[in-house]
Amino acid sequence: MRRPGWAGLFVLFAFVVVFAVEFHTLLGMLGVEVAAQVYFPAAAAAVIALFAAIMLFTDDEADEDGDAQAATS
Amino acid sequence: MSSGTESDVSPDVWDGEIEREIGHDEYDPVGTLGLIAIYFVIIALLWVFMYFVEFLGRGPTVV
Amino acid sequence: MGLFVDEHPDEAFIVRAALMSSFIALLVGGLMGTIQALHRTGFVQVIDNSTYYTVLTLHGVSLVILFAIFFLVGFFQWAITDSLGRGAVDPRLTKAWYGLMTLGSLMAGIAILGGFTDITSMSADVLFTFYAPLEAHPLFYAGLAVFIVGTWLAGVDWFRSWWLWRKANPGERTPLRTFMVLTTMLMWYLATTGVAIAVIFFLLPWSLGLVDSVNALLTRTLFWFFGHPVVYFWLMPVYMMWYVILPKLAGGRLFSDPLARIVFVLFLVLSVPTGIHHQYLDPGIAEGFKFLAMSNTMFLLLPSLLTAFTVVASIEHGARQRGGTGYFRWLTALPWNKPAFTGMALAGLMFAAAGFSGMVNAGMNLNYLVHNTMWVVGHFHLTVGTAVALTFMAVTYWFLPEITGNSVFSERLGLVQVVTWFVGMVLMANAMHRVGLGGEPRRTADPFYEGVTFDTALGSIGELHLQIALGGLLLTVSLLLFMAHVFLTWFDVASRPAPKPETLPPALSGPEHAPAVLGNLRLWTGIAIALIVLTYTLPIAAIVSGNGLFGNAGVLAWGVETLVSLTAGVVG
Amino acid sequence: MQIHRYEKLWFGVSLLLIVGFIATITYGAVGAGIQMVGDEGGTVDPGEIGDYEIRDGTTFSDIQEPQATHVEGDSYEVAVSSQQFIFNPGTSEPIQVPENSEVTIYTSSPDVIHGIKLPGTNVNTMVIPGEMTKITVEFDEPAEYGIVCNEFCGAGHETMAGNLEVVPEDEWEGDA
Repeated sequence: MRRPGWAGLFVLFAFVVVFAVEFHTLLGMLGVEVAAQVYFPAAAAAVIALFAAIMLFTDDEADEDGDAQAATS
Repeated sequence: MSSGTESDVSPDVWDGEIEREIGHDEYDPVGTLGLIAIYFVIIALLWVFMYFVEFLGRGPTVV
Repeated sequence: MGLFVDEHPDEAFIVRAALMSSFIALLVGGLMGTIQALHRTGFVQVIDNSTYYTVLTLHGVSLVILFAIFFLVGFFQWAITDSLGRGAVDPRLTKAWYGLMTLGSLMAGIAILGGFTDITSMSADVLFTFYAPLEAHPLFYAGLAVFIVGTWLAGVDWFRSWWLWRKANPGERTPLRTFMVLTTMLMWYLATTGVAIAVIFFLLPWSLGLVDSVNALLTRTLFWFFGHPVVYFWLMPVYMMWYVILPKLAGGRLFSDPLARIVFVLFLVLSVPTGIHHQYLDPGIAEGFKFLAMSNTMFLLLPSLLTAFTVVASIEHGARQRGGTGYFRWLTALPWNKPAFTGMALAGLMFAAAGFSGMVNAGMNLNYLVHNTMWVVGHFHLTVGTAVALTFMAVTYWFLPEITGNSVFSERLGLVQVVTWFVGMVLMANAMHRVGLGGEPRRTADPFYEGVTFDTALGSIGELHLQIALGGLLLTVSLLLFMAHVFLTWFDVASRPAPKPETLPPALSGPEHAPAVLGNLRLWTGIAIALIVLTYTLPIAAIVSGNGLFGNAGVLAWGVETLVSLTAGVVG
Repeated sequence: MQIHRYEKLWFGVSLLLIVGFIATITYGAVGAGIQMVGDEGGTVDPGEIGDYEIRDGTTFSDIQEPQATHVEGDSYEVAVSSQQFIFNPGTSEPIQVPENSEVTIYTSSPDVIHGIKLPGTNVNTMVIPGEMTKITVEFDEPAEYGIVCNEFCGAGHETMAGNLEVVPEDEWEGDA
């Protein structure tokens, strides 16, 4: 798999952070109450793990649209 | 850079960023239709939740 | 064709001046927001509770009146000049309206700032809505009036350009951008009559001591006559950016020009007769009038829902021209590295969410649940605070080179800025909606009361307050990044001239497909006026016949009352 | 005019959505019986709220007591002056109503615009000088509610709050 350009990764990161925070609410709505002191550290670890995986398991090439190059202009 | 009414455009308009030009008749916005359908389902469900659970489900209410 | 700044240097000067005023207001108003986010959540309280309301007034007026309107008049000046390909008819008029708007801002601003100091008794701690009988210094009302007259003259200026263009180009369709400016300004003329009457005939004479009292419900109703359509005054330029600039950035073309015109006509016709939906819980207005306002409001969803489709379809067109494929995979083919594109796309996404809370606000009896709670504050931080503000900031990255001749300092920094705004606002606005459902009131310095608890369905109030404060801090970081970025670009710190001028591609379905009646501005304005008369005559007649034009102590009340009840009799 | 068929479809769905919203609200008004605050309360001189006639022989100040006044059956009424920066009654001692009652609340303001919200409930209304707000609320279960002013009314607004108690029938000391 090709890794998205840095811009793509950054926007993805924003969505992941937002989703991680709001997922706590969603769990609550589904009746799963997790204490904030437990949930947020766990969520942070999961986000870090996700991005570590993306960096490790994707090719070090910008995607075909050349986002990474274009962004440096 | 005024917007004309001609329907052909030079691809230079997009600074060489596009691969091919697509005209009106050869384009069906299927992705848009999909996204907007998801949006419709979300707001319809949220509306029902807000009105019948959050609002009518709590009391006291003005009668 | 060259850059706008080379083609039309005089107009570019006014555009820059308007944007400069706008950004100063953004900085001031934004920093006030930081103070509030930390104060009302109880984390950092550097001001007194009583000063909070001065801060809140400055926040509201700076952002929604000064930031938004200065930006949009600058943008409209560009849109008119560029799409008609001709400069202002009389540059003196252009300078005059900008001068009046600035003068009005300074007058109102000084009155508000007076609230911070004891040196003067002058103050205007009345918030953005200035509901009488809360009283501001006369300078505040006078400043608002001068500012609004300035915007009226701006509209005259643009109409004159159009009239001359039409003489030179008989039979041609009005360019889309000009059409959008003209419909927006017509809507604005209708909307501002309400606030102009409230300020000039009632509030100003009352604050000067010429009359003893005001009819509080009347001035409040006149405020909302203006107060709802004003949100479309902020939003319509945003729609213009989404329709004409965003598709280009995405690598595509506007899907349908006629549909864009229909949307703007719908806004012209429906924007004003909806204001009573801010007064669903007001005594003195009968339920039937509220229901009518709700129906108008609900149908006003139509142009926004249509816009959602057209704009997303235009973006998808761009993604596919860039080589995107699949049902949703084309989303990854979009130019996410451009802050102008990403900012506008995220703003649009947030507006979709705001659409939902707006639908709830519009639901007449549902208003009992959310009226005047933090829910409403969450809602308008998604609309004006993101759909409008983030789009304006994003478009600045595209727009500054055109009007200054300098390249944007760093696209990368720009991307960080718009994304930070997005994350900060998701956290803050979402938490605001949720504490609002728990019943926490808006517009208060300190929502902690003895013997009153707010139960949120999910998550504790403390956790949500933390989200509000954190979101507010992220927004502050984003704001400062933006200001720094504008400064660095404006003064060309990187010493790079602008890239070649931008060309906006025409729509896939061009204006030649639009029925001619769409261009009949007289007809649509006439229909808009008829709807306003239908919606507002009876409620206003009832309010005036109840308490007189000036409240109980008004000397003229009796005579006018008779007159109005006669009129009401004839109309009814 | 060229309009893509997907767009026509979305136009239809949008109209359906709008009609659905209006239908829901209408159901709330007619089916669930939720009334809007209206003009039933009429107008009042802000300087003389106490003299407002609730009905022949009963004025606003006659029923401006912490304990709701019994009218007939399960209907009660209470008058509240919403003023800078208290609810009278409500702030210094809680308003009391019995459970399973329908309470008509009369309120107006002698000074500026205020708002009343009972957090956690759907009781929420504006109070405007010159107008008499009249709303009827059903209180079924015994409970304690807060009352907060939810419209900015001047420096001190954040202190404007009170309480309302729904008292169990066997502890109710007023008329029944």
